[in-house]
Amino acid sequence: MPKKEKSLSSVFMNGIIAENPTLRLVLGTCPTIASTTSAVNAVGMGAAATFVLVGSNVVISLLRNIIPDKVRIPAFIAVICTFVTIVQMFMQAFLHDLYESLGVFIPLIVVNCIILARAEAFASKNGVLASAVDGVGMGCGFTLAITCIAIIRELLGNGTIFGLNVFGADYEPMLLMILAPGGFMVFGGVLAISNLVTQHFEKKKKDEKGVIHA
Amino acid sequence: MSEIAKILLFMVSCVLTNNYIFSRFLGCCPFLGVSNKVETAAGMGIAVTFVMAIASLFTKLLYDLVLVPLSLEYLNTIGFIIVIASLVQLVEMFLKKTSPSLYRALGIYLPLITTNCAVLGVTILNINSGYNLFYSILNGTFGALGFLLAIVLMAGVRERLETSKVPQCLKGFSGSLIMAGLMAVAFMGFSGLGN
Amino acid sequence: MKLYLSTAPHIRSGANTQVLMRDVLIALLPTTAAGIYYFGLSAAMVIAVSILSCVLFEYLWQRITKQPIRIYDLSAAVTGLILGLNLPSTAAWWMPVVGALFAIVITKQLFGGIGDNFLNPALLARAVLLASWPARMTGATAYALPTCWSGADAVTSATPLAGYEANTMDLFLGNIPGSIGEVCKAAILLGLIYLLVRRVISWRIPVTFLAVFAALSALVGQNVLNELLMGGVLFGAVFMATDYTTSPMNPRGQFIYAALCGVLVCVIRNFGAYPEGVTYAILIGNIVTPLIDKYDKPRLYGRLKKQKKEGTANA
Amino acid sequence: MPKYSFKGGVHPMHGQHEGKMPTRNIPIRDFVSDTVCIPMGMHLGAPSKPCVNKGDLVKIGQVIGEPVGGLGLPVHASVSGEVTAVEERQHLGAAPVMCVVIRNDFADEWVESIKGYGNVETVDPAVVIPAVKAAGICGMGGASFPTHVKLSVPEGKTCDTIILNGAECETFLTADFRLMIEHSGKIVDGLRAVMRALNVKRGVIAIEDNKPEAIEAMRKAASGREGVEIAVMRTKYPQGGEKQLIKAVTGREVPSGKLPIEVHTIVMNVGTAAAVADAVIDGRPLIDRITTVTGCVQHPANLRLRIGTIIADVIGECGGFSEEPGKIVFGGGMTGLCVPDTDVPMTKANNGIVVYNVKDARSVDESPCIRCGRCVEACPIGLDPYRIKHYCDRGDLASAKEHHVMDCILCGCCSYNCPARRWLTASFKNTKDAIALEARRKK
Repeated sequence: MPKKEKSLSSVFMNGIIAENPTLRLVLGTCPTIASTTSAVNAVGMGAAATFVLVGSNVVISLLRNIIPDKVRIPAFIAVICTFVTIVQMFMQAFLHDLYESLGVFIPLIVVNCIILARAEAFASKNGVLASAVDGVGMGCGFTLAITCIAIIRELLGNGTIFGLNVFGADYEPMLLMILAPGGFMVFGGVLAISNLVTQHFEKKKKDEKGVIHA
Repeated sequence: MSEIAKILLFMVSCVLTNNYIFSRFLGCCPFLGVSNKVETAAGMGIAVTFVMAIASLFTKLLYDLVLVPLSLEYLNTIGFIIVIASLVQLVEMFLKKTSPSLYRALGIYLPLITTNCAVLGVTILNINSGYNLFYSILNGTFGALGFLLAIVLMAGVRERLETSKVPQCLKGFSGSLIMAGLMAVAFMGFSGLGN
Repeated sequence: MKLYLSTAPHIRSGANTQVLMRDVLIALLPTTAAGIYYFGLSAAMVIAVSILSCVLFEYLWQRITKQPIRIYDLSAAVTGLILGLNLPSTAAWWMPVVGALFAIVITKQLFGGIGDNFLNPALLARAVLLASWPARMTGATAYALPTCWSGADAVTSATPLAGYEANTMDLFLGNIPGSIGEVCKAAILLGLIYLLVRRVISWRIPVTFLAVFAALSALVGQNVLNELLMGGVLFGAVFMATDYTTSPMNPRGQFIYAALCGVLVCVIRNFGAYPEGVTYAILIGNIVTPLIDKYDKPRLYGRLKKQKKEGTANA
Repeated sequence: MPKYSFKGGVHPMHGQHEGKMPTRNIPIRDFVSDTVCIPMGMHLGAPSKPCVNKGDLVKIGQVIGEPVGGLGLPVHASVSGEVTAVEERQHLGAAPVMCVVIRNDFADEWVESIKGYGNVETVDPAVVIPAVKAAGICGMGGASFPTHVKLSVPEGKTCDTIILNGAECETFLTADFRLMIEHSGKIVDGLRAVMRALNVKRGVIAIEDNKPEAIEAMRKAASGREGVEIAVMRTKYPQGGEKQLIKAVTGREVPSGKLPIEVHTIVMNVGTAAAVADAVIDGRPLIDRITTVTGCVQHPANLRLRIGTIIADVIGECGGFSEEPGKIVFGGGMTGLCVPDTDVPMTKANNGIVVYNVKDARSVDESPCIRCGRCVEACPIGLDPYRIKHYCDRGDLASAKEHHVMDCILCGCCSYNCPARRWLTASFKNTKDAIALEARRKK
């Protein structure tokens, strides 16, 4: 399968740029807003989601020929649920602070549309290796995007990045940014900027080649 | 404080103060996705209210009567999602049989509700907050009404802005998110109500 | 001889956007003057920074996005002045700047500019500042006691709503700590009279707002007069709830909207976490406005339901 | 006495007495020019067919255009003399109109066939409508709907009230006002003729309260006439709008998309009534009408003009322009139609010629809607003009229709009031035309 070998890196990059789940597909908005109050939370949420994504992608890819088509969605959810429960118990045991601050959003990874969407759109149609890479790519894309949002929110709302003080003691943090409205607004703003950049490149591409690339 | 006043305040706080969208950011996907038109938004909101109220009841029963006695509390996520998925199916079938008109109005939204994180969120929060059965149902119902309120208001604003000269990069989700952010600022005024 | 061709009407009323906005600025003059009298130069600074940054942001945005420059319609200046009047005189210089950014860029221009903002820009900015720096906006030392140009150093205090004791006369004339624009009720009433006489606004929103608020305050056992004179309820009802863009179009809708605002102010003041609820009440009213406008249509001529009956009765 | 009114509306040029001062107290005088150019399409409906040729000699009142179709009307020569051309000429619309040009020989010779039917109170009611048709009368308030069609009550409908519109709510115009003062008797005669023809017991003459002299004159003329009453209306635009008038006088509302006869009412302009009186009593066809000439002219006046008089001649009669003209409008400030040049002739429906100077004529740029609600407040129909305008701008005909743009009467109140200077009425007119065109295409 030379063709598939070759595309593994593009599968990976696909999740980070072309089909970034947060910024391009706009899936999983709730965890994005909930977990971006600080960069640490975002990385934690990203890692948890990546783990579930990779795990479920691999298992679903393995089982893709066994699961009957009619019950595939419940089956996918059951697989995802298993991994979420594993993550949940792991974090409860070893990363208790993070588990507390992410709260209900850890079990809610189950209904994070990114994971179900990848299971449906990719893992159920592709091989194990490709599915694993897709999971890592998507997970990294998700993590990168929410970390980016989290850094902005943490910086403005608390004056720190990953807990390190950036602006000095005189900075009066803009509390709103780490509250719910700040989450919506920063996410919206980052999304708008990403749209702007995409539109810019698409226009450039169009101008250069006269064709639109998917 | 009398029990009735306590219940009333709890309801108010579920709808306004701890609004699922604006202060707990649960259920954002349908909130952003199905808020183009007021009518469809209301349909979605009503369907969610329906399912959330029933789901609160059944998951609480499942947890108290099955999972706790068997010490299987850690299976709550998987148990709840199965309950919700089957409930959505049941509600769909029930509506189809008993009220075709309501089914036609809500039908398209029902399958989407399984993956609405607000529904699963409510059931888990009911357990985490230690609500009893009655408060669980109240939380489910009025939390969902808060969702209904938010999505209908959002749809109203979006309908109005349909004709406005919004910059290209803010069309779609990005603009809606900023809109939601501004609305969340306004909803902060309700903080402290009912607590 | 070149003749213009156009469709009717060939005559237009004298009012245009700029004239209306100018009238609002004029109506705000007494309030501004009173604020500066009570709180001194620092108040003037806050107002000046606020107006300048609002107009500048509007200009820059329109420049960058290659739109026609519309700062001469004065709407940004009105937003700036109202924002400035909504801040304490003790506000740091950067607060009106951040406020102006939220008011002009995020609330107004991102959604299409004048006429397309769904929230009152100045109020949203105030709410953002309130949520971001609560200690500077609501705390026990957030507001300055009036110095009345005596040259004395400003002493900070809480507002009457947060515990400061004041007699009714002081509340009315504005000799109390508070936001620059909200303290002097006499000046606000002058502004209201001007706006009504010039027919810039109708009586419907301010009167309904205040009446519903007063009635509810009486119901929950508050001193109605003091409630009306404390905080920003009068300023809000006259200058902010009446903002054209964010209030309903039809008379009946305006009554509903104003009543809702009145109820919410009373509810937030008496039961909420904030001492003052005018800002949030009007913002919530703004959010509900599109729905009111959608369902509250003026009655269409010739669409009477009982028309048929009447018709047959006469026939 | 209670004053009648309606909801909505505006007070255009209220501080300047509605722009009526210059012509208000000037008596009507006759003006006959040496050439007339009579368009064949002056009424609503198919244009008439010319039945004279170049070189023919015609007398006043001679039929020069024959009616075509159900809404057709005959056209009469308004002067005696020689037909110098039968050709298409530029008129108000985009398409040229067939016109008959006659050089006046000033012999003032009437065609012999004209004969009257006698007193309106004793004449056979059955002759009235044919006489009206033969006289070529159409609504003289502006809409130019053929009057005999309006007076033919359809099967199954009844009429119990006839309203004569003397409100003259439009700005600048005083033609009806002067008519009511100087020819009040004729107006009442016309009303009685119509009332008898349709066996209607109630005739109401509606006049705005800023015309006390007209009210006085009409009261005097109406006293002792059976079933005729005067209704004093509050001065407000569009008080003279058909629907507003019916609502104000009878309290009834014309259902959307229907004619006034649906609520048992017929509305006619006072000028039309006077023409009806002429047609019945003397058999005189409609060959002239009273027109207000005002604005930037040296001597504003109310002129009795022959149909087909060229504007340039009218302006000359009024002493020429007083400033450089920027825009010339047939009709008042709120609903008038612009004319492309001064060679355009007068029509039966033209109640005014208003000349604007260059400064007033310049069109204003639209700025964004600020949602002040003044258009909603002003709309006498109860529309949401600001919302419909959004749909019109996007070309969304379906939504515009859904929000009742077809009910719009194009009174211009919303545009007048709009502080953002938006072209609301213009958009609605275009949209209404587009929707009507689409409907016709579908058929």
